[in-house]
Amino acid sequence: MLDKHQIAKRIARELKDGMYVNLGIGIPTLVANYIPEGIEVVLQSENGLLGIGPFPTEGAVDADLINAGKQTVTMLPGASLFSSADSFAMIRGGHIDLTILGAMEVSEEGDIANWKIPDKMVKGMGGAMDLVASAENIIVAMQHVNKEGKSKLLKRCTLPVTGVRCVKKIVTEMAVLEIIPEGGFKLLEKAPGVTVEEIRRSTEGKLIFEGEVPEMQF
Amino acid sequence: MLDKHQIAKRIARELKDGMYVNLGIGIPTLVANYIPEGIEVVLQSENGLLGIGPFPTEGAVDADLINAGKQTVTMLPGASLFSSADSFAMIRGGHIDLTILGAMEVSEEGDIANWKIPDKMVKGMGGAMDLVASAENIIVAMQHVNKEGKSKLLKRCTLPVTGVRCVKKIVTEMAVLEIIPEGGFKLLEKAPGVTVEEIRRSTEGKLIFEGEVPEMQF
Amino acid sequence: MINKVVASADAAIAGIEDGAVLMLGGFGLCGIPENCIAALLRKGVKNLTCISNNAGVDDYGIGLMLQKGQVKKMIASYVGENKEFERQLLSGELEVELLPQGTLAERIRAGGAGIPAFFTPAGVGTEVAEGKEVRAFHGKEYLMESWLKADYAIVKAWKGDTAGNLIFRGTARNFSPMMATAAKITIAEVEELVPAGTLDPNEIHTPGIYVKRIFQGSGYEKRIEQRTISKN
Amino acid sequence: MINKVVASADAAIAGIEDGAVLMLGGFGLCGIPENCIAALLRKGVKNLTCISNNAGVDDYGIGLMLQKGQVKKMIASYVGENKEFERQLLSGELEVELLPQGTLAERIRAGGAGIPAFFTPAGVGTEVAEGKEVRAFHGKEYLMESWLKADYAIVKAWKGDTAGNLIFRGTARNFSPMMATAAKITIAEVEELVPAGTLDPNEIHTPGIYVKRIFQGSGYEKRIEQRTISKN
Repeated sequence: MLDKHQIAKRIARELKDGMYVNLGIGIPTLVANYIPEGIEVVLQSENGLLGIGPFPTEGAVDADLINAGKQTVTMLPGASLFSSADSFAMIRGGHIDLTILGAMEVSEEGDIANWKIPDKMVKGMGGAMDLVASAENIIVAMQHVNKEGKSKLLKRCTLPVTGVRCVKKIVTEMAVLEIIPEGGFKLLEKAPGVTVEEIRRSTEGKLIFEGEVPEMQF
Repeated sequence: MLDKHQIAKRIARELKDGMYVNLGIGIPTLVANYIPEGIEVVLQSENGLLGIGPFPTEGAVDADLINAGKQTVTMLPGASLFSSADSFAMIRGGHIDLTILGAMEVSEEGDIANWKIPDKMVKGMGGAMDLVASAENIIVAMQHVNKEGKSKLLKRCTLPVTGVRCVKKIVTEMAVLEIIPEGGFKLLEKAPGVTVEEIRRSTEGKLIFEGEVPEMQF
Repeated sequence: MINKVVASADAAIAGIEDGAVLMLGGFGLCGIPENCIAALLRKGVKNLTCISNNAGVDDYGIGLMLQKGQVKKMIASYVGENKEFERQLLSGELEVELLPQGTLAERIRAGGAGIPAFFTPAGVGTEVAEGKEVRAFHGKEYLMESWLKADYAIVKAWKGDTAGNLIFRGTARNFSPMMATAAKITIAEVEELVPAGTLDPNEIHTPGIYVKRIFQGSGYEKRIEQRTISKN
Repeated sequence: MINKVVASADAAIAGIEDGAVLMLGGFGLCGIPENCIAALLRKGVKNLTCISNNAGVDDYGIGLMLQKGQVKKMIASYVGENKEFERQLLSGELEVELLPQGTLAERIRAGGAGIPAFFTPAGVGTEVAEGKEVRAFHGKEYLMESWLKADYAIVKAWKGDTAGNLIFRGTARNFSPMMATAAKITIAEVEELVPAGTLDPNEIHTPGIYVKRIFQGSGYEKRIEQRTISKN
């Protein structure tokens, strides 16, 4: 089983040189720590910044410079600033090459739910609906099962969805999976020490695999 | 009969302190020369400039600074620059208080034609259609009759229209007229030395006047 | 150039009455109009509809207006940092309309730009689509969304001039430039107010035409929600 | 930051083939990409669709491409300064689509912003409305207009950096920022090319994400159409 840092590290291997990437709150933010050697990507924050740098040192904290998670950040040389309308024009227009975000549920059709638990959580969708509706390439970072041990990879989402037929790939503590066009979770890789049978039991939606499933590489 | 400078001078009396104004090409551009004492207006150019100043002196000519008529201009202190999309957002959003433009024909309903003579002139509409469709307050500066002596203030436009039911006021070499909501040219003022009968003969559309029509003041 | 300067935050918010629809700039607490919010608290106007990406935190920003019961309705995209908000919502004291963040930004831009409606893919197939026209273009489905306007927009900028031109700083820009275009009356508070002609026209984010009242604010706290630090 | 620099105008326009759809920045001759236009003339590509507010003048700008018969179709708002244009149009050699200037600007913005359609009042009741959906909002009629995209956008900026960030100057900005967002490949020529990190992020008009290729142009003529001078 992977911890959240290992999930982030595995996702980081999906990055290709020259990509513009939007990282959601939570595990996706950690991906920035594992960008492979020789790969240069530019991180976008939907509150209006392209070219996010590392968190600031104590002396360099600037209240006017935060990411979408409201964390203080810095800018890399070559960064640019813009309004929220321009930021979502960038997102909606398909200019971001890769979007990585968390989820509460994903369906075998690629639907995603990550913004609302009726009568329980009313935080709002923030930019998630725009991101999932616009991005060509969406990777979800999530736990395979919830705290009660129930699968979060479902036939159909039970929670209100954030977007439909949009997720392309999922990385969990157990596996890397791809949503295939006909519907279904295609098992691409298993985490070290995890069996296909364990993954099958933790996946409520249709799990598809052929032959020997390779182990994840980092 | 007024010359074009006098038309511009009469229109300038419509300016109120604090107005943002878009001036079209031709006579409207001349209005800037007659802004009354104590009145401050800000001129917008739809190619992306707010706060147009006078034409530059020989040494101050800047090829990167032109108005919508492609004339070299200067900027006043407090000017701002923006893109064409932002400029027409400003226009379409109704932020310009007054638009002054030329016309080939105006109908008694307030329709305006000023962009095309079929099979003869194919220059294009430029920003005119956006301006007339968006502005709350449009004044047309034009000749009352064309070169063949035919009225340009018509029941209906004969040329392809630029916009419908949009013109509020017209200033010609003969008169100041208002388009009334029920349709018709209400004669507000006559030019010095011009009779109501002369104006009536030069106006094909319905001309409305009551009692003594005052003479224009400058 | 036309002078837009008013003396104070209290003068700037003059005319805002009970029931007004306000847009307030800021993302989280970043770039919020601190001085005007304080003035609104002093004035005590009620039944406000507030359009803002977030609702502040419990003890700061719009959260303070919620505490005082001044807000009737909130239009936002994310309100997760605010317990009092959640309580008022669940108890039915507060109306709330949650919108995708990009839809919120674009609806406000459309309000200022004279575009009554546009199509966006955000929210297709979700609760957000309920009651909205769905239309396919080039094989993909989109929702029709309408413009959003307000009686007053209240924004905070870094620098401003007496003609109302504004320059924002860092990610404190966020929703403010669009909001400034979408209200009948736009109020700007700035950290530094300079004479018209001081700012480079090429660097202005919000042209003065959009700003009706401007003043230099003071005592900016600029509270940080997530102070996140690198070790080295 | 990702390096977008190419060696020359000829390298920048590599891949532009016969039949391509191009957007070209500029208002009149102000802000046109002089170096790239010269390279397109050298390359001699044909059957181009050019989207640009104007069509240059007879002996400069896009007018030179018209002279060489490289343009099949022109999408513009005003073409009044160009006799050769008028001749080709009347003789049927050239297709032309004339659009209201604000509609042209907004359709290009929409193309870059993922908005397939929007409503604008410009053109209601005119020839421009033919075949278009008309809809009333709040008692006023609007036309539905669709996004506009291109294979290549070619823009000229004042300053640019190696990451593709652009700053325009004066009214030479015009259509270029929107065009840069609306093409598969955006090419920028700049008067001054600087290392990434040199430009103030707060002053950038076009973020580098939109620019695929950038180079420093040379020999800018910046021809003026209407040199208008004050006496004093």
